[in-house]
Amino acid sequence: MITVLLFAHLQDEIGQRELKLAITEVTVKDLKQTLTESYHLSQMETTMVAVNEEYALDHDVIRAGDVVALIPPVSGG
Amino acid sequence: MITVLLFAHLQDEIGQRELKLAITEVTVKDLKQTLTESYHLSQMETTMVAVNEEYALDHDVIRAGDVVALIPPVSGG
Amino acid sequence: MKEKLFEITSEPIKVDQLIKKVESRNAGAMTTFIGTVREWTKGKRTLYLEYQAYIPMAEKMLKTIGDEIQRKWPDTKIAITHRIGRLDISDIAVCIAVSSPHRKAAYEANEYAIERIKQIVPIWKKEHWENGETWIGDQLENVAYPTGKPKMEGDNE
Amino acid sequence: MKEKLFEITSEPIKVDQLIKKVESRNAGAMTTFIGTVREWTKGKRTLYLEYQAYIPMAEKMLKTIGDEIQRKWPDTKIAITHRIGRLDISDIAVCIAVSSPHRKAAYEANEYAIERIKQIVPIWKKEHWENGETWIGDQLENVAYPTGKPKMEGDNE
Repeated sequence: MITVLLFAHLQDEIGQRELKLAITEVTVKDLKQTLTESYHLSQMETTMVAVNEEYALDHDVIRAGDVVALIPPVSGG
Repeated sequence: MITVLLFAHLQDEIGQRELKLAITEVTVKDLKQTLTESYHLSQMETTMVAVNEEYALDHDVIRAGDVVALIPPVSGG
Repeated sequence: MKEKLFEITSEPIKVDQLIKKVESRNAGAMTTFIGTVREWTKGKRTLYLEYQAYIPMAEKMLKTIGDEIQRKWPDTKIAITHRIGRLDISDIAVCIAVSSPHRKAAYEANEYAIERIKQIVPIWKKEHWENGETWIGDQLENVAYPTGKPKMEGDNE
Repeated sequence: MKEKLFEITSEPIKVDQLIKKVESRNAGAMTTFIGTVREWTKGKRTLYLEYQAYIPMAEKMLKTIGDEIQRKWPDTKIAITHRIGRLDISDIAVCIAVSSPHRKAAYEANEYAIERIKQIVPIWKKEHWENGETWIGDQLENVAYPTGKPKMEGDNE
């Protein structure tokens, strides 16, 4: 099981703050693509991914138990 | 009569906060020279003069009634 | 009482408390940056803002910024608090306090911190205008990150 | 109550009060600079400082700096207070608060203000060290002013 946290417009688009996905292992890139297609998420090309609170790269591998967050361009400050 | 205000080390050297001088008219340059010689003031070459709260130049003329201040290099902040 | 130098809060920010966190007998200079909610932006009127954060990661990234600053300006002390939730006009969204023996580093480190916050800290702002609302995207007008993540200090470029 | 934006005081400086003076619904950024009494300078220990000012002229020069800033960064608001008398370690000697719609101007105007204070405002500092005391002269390592006065904006060079 992988937990995916959603923020900002992505949270509004899905209507949920998190998803639980029955996945054992997936790359960051593949997860982004799957989510984009399944949920029709917008602006995913500028959205980053954090795994366990660290920014991750496309080829990084996500494993069961990891907490993933989709991070659209930030606008704090 | 001209009032001369003294600050910082100049005040300590003269032991007074101001002087009253019976002068009717004098240039900034001449006043500095007179004071330097009469009171053995130090560091007068880096000391500026303000007349009525405005910085003045060597050739500016001070007249009776004016308030003159000797301004050593400032060190506020 | 253990106080947090890097904090996300839903309470109003008190500038004096941040200044206290960085006070030092060796400080000759302290700077604060206070980001507030502005009413007008390019002719559009803001009614209020809503900030959302991925809180644990946001605090971790603020701490990362603090570490970067310690390396760049070794004698400084820094504290950052960012508020989330609904903020009205003039409310404080973020406060950065830096102390340093000398003033140059206090200004530079402070400005560095706000720039980095806008790059790497997972916080998002929703503008509520007179006629609508939007999540604000990248305010830095960056294009997509070429490496897939924002630049972290120590990255090879 | 009429509050002074440019003030010399012998009372402790309250940063919050300065921030209040520059608050504005059009401000998106506020910066403060807080100059404090540092204990150690190049291996020498300071016990306390004594500040003296030519008060009316000092307030006038602070106002002059404010006017210069208004011209250079038109949308900013600024307040400056400098304390005089005896100051102990960590006491606040000077506080500068600037508000602005955007952050760049808030940092720049603030730093400009402290630089100008050290050039043109008639305030002097006496250091009381462990073994002696001295009036501190020019901290900017300027040589004598070539024109006989510090550079004022608008001077022909």
